[in-house]
Amino acid sequence: MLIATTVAILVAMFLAMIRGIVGPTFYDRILAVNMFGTKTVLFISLIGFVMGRPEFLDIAIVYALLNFISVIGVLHFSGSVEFRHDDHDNSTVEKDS
Amino acid sequence: MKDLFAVIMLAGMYGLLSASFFVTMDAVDVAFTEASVGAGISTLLMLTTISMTGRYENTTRHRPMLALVVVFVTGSLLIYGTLDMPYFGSAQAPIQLHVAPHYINNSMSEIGIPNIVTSALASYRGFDTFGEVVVIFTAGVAVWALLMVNVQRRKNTEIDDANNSTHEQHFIVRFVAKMLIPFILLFALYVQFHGDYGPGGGFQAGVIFAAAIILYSMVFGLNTARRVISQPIVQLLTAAGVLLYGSVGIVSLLSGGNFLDYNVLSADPIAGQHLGILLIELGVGCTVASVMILIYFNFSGRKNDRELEEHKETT
Amino acid sequence: MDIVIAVVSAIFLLLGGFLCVTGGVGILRFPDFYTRIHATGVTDTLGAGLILIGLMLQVPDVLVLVKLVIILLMTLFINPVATHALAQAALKSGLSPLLQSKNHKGG
Amino acid sequence: MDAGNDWAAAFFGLYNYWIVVVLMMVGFYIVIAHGNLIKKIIGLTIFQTSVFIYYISMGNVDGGTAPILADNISQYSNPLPHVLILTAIVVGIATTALGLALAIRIKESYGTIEEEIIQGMDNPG
Repeated sequence: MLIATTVAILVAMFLAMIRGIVGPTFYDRILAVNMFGTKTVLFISLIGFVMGRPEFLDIAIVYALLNFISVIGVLHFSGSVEFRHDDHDNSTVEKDS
Repeated sequence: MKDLFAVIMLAGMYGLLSASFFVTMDAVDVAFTEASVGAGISTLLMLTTISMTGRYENTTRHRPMLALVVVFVTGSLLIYGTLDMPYFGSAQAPIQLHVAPHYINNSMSEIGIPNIVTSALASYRGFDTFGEVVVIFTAGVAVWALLMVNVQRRKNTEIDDANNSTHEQHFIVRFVAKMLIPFILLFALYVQFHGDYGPGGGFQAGVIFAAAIILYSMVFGLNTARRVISQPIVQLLTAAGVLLYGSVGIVSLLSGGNFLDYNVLSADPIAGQHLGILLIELGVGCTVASVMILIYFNFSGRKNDRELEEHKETT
Repeated sequence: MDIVIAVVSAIFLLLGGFLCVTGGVGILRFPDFYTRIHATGVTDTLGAGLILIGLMLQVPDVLVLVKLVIILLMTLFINPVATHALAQAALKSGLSPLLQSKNHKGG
Repeated sequence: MDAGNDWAAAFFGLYNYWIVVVLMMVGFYIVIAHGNLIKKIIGLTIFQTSVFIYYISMGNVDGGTAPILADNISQYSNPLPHVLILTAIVVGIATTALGLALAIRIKESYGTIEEEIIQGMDNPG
């Protein structure tokens, strides 16, 4: 069961990664990274159980915390001036390509 | 991809992925460090940089064919070189036969802590770690020297908090951040002092501690964070960590042992080792945390300054 | 009793894994940012919660249980907040939701 | 033992190194082919990570677990690469920060971070 769930998580990670690569807008990519981070937390917890050393959940805790920090950080910097100017051009550029 | 923002997001994902890889390779301590560094701090620093240097790459790549040829030749040479390497996971590989068994078998009796990585880091290879800490210290000082914010100008500009803290009106984020920050700090201390028994230690704890401060300064504004933790104190702590590390070495030298030989720190060698490792990890954590905070403060302060200048020019 | 716990744990784990994959498909196939954030925000939190509860049923000692509870609490705290902040930032920056499906082009 | 088996053994024994080589070359290509300084720094971090992966995968032992002593476990992975890489990661972020700081200063004094334009400014004509 643990292995099946781990595989499911890996599939979800892969799908999120595709969205991160394709992601037409800026926010899609942030969403993909956030989801990827959540999946990593789950993956690490599961791997701990699969390998029989579940003491190492500390790493998963760090991930859960830092995931939040990075999303907030990205949003913080996305609010800065240079990004806002660019964002509209970006959406049109991406549609053309 | 011309959009550097997307590149950085993908680099962040790459960091997450490589940390999961480290976990599956049993390198829990490394995964811990990569988790705190790759996923958090490096993404933030790169984002700060591109928010100053512009988001798009302008020129086309020059001479990709030449680069491709060079890369292919080097790559095939390297692959040819790997054919003689010991097979993956083999317990008979040369690397597994020399120093490592000594660490694994004697760590418990000589050092007395279960985490072999910590005992090797702080005790067996204390010299190396000292060198690394000095490198980090130097890098921190260099970044500070490069990006030093003009203090004179900073003093008469108190307005930048308003446009700096974009989450001024963001009540939920502020609330949750306020609840999380003490928890993160507590967790950093746990990682710092539990490093002897589980994954963790000074490097990881330092980065996590710095991440908490960075979160604070992002949510509540840089100047608020500077009021809480003033930059001179951070600068002082940067040096204090290195000095603590070095002075442990000097003390053990003066008490008749070798440099960084903790057996002489206490009557009982094991207790001496415990004390030595605790102090060393404290020094490492101190330096790493304050260097990271210093780097972030300088990057972010530089950005604020530039925005202020642009603001002045437009008005 | 052990078998019951194992079965319940397996059900939780599989359900969580299924939800995660669903979220993954959602983030890939849905037409615009707001539907995608809806797909992932909901399934991420629920799926993570289910998987963590499934793991909690298998823990060997109390410390691991405590750590799992901490992770669960933090997921429940952080995930909705991050999603909320993201959606709000997107709306403020002028990314408008796809209201009428004029251009049916999918993911 | 015929040649096919040898090749299969070599593939399953060495694929970790080949992945490392591929990653390393991707990083290398980014460093030499792109003119944007930020991209160069990202290429360097990819290169760096490939070296980390190389070390860690060398330290892995079949059937071993994480090198933290516990009862009823006898086989551990090699702790030495972990120590080296652990410190290298933190040093890596410090040096990356230094590189980014330099990029910011270059942007301030030249107004661009594209290598070609900077070279054009330095050697006009």
